[in-house]
Amino acid sequence: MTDSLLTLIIFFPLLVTVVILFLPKDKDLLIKEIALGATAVQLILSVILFFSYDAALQPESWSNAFQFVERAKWISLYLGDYGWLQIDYFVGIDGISLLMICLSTFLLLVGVVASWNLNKNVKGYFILYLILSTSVVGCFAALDFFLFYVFFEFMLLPMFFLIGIWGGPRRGYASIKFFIYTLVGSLFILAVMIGLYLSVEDSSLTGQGQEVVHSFSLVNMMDGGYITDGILTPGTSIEFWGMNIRWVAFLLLMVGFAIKLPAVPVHTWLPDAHVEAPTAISVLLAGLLLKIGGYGFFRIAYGIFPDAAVNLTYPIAIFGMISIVYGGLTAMAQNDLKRMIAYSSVSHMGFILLGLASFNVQGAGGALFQMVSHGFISGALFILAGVIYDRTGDRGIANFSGLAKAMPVFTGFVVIFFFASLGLPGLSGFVGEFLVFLGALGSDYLPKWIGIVSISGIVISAAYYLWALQRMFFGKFWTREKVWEQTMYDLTGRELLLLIPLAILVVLLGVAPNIILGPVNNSIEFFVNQCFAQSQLYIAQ
Amino acid sequence: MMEAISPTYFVFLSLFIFCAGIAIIIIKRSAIFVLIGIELMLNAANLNLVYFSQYDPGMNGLMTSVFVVVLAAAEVAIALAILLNIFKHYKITDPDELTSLKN
Amino acid sequence: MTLIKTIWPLIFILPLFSGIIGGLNSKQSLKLSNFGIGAGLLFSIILVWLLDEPLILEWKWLEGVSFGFSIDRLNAMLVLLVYLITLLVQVFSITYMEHDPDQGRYTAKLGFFAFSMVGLLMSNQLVTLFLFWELVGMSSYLLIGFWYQEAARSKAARQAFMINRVADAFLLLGVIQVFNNGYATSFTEILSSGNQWDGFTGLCFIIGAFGKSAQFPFYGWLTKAMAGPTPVSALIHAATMVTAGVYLLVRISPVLIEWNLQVIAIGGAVTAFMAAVAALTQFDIKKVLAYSTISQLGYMILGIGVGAYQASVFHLWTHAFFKAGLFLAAGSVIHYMHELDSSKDAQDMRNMGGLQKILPVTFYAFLICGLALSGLPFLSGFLSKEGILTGSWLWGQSTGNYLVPVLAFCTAGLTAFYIGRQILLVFFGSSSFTQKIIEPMLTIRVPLIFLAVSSLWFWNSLNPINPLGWFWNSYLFADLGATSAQHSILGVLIGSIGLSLAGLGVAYWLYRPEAELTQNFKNSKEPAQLVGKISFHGWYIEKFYDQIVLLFSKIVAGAGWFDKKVIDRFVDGMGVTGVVMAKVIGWFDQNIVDGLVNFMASISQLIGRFVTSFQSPKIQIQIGWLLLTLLVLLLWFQFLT
Amino acid sequence: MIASILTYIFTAITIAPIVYILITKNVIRAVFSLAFSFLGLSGLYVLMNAEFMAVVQLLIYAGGIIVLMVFGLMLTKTTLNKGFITQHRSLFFGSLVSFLLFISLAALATRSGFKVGFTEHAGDPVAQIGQLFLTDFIIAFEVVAFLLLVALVGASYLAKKSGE
Repeated sequence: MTDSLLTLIIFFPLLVTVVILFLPKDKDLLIKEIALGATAVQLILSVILFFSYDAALQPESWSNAFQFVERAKWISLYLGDYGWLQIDYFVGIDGISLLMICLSTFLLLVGVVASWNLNKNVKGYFILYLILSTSVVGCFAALDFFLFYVFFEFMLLPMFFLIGIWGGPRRGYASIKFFIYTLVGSLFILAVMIGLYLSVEDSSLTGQGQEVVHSFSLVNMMDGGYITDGILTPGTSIEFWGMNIRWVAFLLLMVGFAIKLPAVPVHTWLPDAHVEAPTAISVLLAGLLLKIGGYGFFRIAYGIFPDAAVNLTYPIAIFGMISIVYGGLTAMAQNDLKRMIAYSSVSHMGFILLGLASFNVQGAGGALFQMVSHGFISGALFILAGVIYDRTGDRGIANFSGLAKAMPVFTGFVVIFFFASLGLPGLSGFVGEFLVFLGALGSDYLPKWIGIVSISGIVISAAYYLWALQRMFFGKFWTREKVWEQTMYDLTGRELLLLIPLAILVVLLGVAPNIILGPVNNSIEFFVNQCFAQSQLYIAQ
Repeated sequence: MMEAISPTYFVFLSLFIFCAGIAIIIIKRSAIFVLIGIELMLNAANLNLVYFSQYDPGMNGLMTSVFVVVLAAAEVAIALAILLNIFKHYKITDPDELTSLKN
Repeated sequence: MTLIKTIWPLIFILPLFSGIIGGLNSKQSLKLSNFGIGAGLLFSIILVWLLDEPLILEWKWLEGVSFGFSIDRLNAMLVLLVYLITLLVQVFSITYMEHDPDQGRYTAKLGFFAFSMVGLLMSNQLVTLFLFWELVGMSSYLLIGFWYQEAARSKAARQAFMINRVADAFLLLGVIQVFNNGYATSFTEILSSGNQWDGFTGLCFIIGAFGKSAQFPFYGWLTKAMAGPTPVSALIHAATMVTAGVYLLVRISPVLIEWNLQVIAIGGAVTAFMAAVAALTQFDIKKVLAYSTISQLGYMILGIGVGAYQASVFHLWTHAFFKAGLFLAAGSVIHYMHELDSSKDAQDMRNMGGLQKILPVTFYAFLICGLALSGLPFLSGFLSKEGILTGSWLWGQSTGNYLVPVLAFCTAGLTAFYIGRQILLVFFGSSSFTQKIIEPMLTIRVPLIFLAVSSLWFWNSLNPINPLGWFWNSYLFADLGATSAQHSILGVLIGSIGLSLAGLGVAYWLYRPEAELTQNFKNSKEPAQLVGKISFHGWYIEKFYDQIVLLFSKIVAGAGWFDKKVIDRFVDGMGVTGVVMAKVIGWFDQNIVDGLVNFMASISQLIGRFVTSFQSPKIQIQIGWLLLTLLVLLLWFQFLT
Repeated sequence: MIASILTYIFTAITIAPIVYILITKNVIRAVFSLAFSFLGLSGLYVLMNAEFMAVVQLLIYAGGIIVLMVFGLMLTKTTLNKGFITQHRSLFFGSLVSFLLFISLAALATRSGFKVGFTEHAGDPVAQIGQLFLTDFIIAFEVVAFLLLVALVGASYLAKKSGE
């Protein structure tokens, strides 16, 4: 059963989309139930995956670091003197992608429940939704660069339509901006992909003819299956604007994934996309799509170019720090609740950059944990923002005050998730940040002051969260429009059904983070040590 | 007797006529001027042909220029007929306004 | 005994249950949760009595980071103290909060506070300590902002949390330094291994402790915390939460290096003196007590600094009792004034006076606890303060730095003065009130009586004069061995008694009922001259915070000279930095970074428009371009190839 | 010697009216000056011993085409005299293009280096032309004939259609 589990998880939603296609358009409830069923099955499968994942595996090289590996020949063309072009459906997971898959299947289920009272052409919505879920999970499991890129691009399409059609007033501008911004990012990745393809050969298949068989498989790229004189072969002397070509490739990847992450200079698409996206979609956008950027750093940028990564830790850490501080400050200036949460996500994503740049086990573990915990917390925060938006159609922080009087249970959840997000210990936000600080201050690549300045980040995040909390929830009950006062009823059953599991998860991960970090620890340690060993090897060449 | 005037003289002359024809086509506003311009360009070509056919025993240049003249005549006839039609329909002869190809 | 050994971690979960039970049915919530806290108290008494060697419970929280609790004598005793005071405060608040609509939420929050406080006291690993440290901060935020309807109270709560948050950031930095430098990460190891920490880590911990115990730079938040209900102030801001800083310093004092201890000593002394001066001219009954708490905390920190940490623990113990007594007595006064007519500010001493006959029990409790605070012999305050004064005197002699003992002695005098002033103003003088209400027997009187009696001397040591006679001394510090063979120096003894008597005398002379000062005290305004102003505004510490925020925002914003009006409109504590600077960055982010993206879009539009102009409908233009391209082709092939 | 003087005279006769056409805004005058320039041209043809061509030029161009144009002009003008005045447009662009073309083609011409071998013609050129028409150029001759037929029928049909 477990040999084709991964493919099942990836393509099950696609099967369900085919089923939905044949349903008549007006059977809204039936479509919703089917979608709910599909994502539920996907979650169960990923839970099975989680428990049958063998945590004790001590891999020596990338080729046997992955489990549940499935490989099938997909495209192989003979390109004359360029040798064979070999692209295969190569899928497998290690600790990092395991956590990402479980997070994404859980949030997809939350997304379906969150979009329950949707009434505008439901069929189209859920078809795009399930395509999105396939591509997201596929992206996390892909081990072939080409396959990863296909899923990476495939994710943009449904997202574009989901924001573009079901979004808020300025959805056109936001969705186009989101689409083109990420597309430009993926161009950089495409460039590096082709460079790598030309300089990597799959030794196992060369036997056919005497020509070289080029391949896209990430494992080869990571394990150093380079041909002697390839462009990106380690130890190349090719210079590009005075920098070693491998460093340039690494920087291109950084920019590509930094747009997705988003890191500060290239983050302006996130607030627009979030403000305009419907609640369920912004939960997915914050929960999953930002993690693809982070995952890209882990798997591709740091996996294939560790030598460049080691030398560039300082600038990356600086960018991470700027994201944390700058994101926090801009969040303080927002007067739309959802925009504030979007900017706080930018600030939290800065931790991932910082964690990775510290290049040690705590830092990488912290970055990974931060990705998972941010997925849950920001998902819940967007649901909460959605609650207010559904009731009044407005999210301005200045337009409400004293909501605690009218909606006490809602305020309870807001307090929990606000404090989780600002990093109160005992909730999951703190663990990620604590490990990243541990890594940043303890790493011998980074100077101390970077860690100290980013610690000020937790003070800034406390400032804007509490300020919003006080302006919106405490004080006398008042809303800008008189009519809203009647519509401010407390949380409905459906919303509670969403928020309670998230709250439990956030507290559980805060108190006992080892539940998810334990099994994944070997792969993180292997990831860091392998990167380090590889980088020394490449630098020596 | 022709040596007194070198061939480049005639080439320059026909070139001048040719470029004048082009200038007229582009500058003038009336369709008739365009026709005039075309005539000039054709004549410039003929001038060259005729001048060089002197040195050609087979007189090909001359023959082609005759054909050119004939064709020019036919062409002007057709052009004017079309022009009349356009004028009938639009009441204008300014090539600028003739922008739509409908009906 | 073995049963205790197995289920002792239960002790800190109990209040959480009682809080949750209380929270559910809000009507009798307070009565219900008393059982939970009472059970906790009983449990801790048994624990203190039976405990012989420290019990440790640890499990792996993260890779290389473990999560652990431990009970040894010191924190067992403190846990007992916390439970005792919480029980008394809850009993008191049954009447105090009886007409408050959401008592359920009040009990839940109190339960949550007790849970996190006891958790803090019992945590052994530094990470666990930090976790509960922040939870205590959060629960104090929730409790201060209990009456959230009034914007001022919730704002005070936010400012209190923010200032705590700044200090906690340093504490977090210290904890991470400990991990990275490989020092011992749990108190038990610190006690045993004792390898000295480097100065910077020590300093981070000190700043963290100063933040929580409201020492010099950070004590602004404690006066703001008075916005919470009075029982809360009694519990949190007198007896338990603020002593967390002292507890932490006592725990890590073995590993701190020399200059760190000096920083503690001087910091404590300076705070004690400043707070005592500030308490002289206050009008609000709770503000006086708040400043006196800060100054007593200064004493405890000073004690640790000079090495007499036994005396400071003893002072912590006694201070908890008489300060809680003072707060609860003030609470019953406020309750009475509130009942009388809720229009006037119930906490303003100017419209109080002559309550002696009206609230007899409150008066006697206030009197005894007040005298204990001022350090008169035959009362608990005297014993512990004596220990600290002798410690500071000896320390002064050995290190030659006499600033600390001098400040300590001045504060002793000032304390006596301001508590005397308060007693005279509130209870003596002409009583304009007639209607005599009898405080409900059980809920108000019993806790007051208990606290007043407990601040007498015989609870603590047989001989009323000798500070070392503390019963618990042998229990607590037997294994550590008394560090310096302390003996009470006659000179210090006479000095401290003299000073407190002098303080009381001056207070009586100035504020005796018929003195003209008391006469026009009713309508006295803010003191005019400089010294009075400094004291009234608490050394302008809150103004000082706003100035830092101002300065910081100016430097960071760097946008020219902000005119005063703009800044004043934004001045609301922490928000100022963010708002002014964030607006600039927000605008910047919107226009520049975002603008860049839109600019790219408009360029492509521009090019598009330019290119289309070539395909203009005019025929002649097209002919022209045709020929031009012909020309270009011609030139290309002719000249360039 | 006379020939060169005659050549200069005839080139002057062709160039002057062309320049006038360039300048004038009046269509009628332009058409008539075109006729003059054709006269000049036929003169040049005579000097190039292509008498047949000169006659043909005079006959067809000066006679036929100019007359046709005048007819066209007269028919398409609504009001007397006003309709003939036109404006110049994108003067700069047109002159730029033609001038550039002139420059480059002239440069081209000078670099190409004509080799002129002077051969005297034997016999009567017109007869030779007639012979050539029916020998080497027979196909072209027939095609042109057919084309002329089609053109004229088409033109008359178009004109007729506009006639009703």
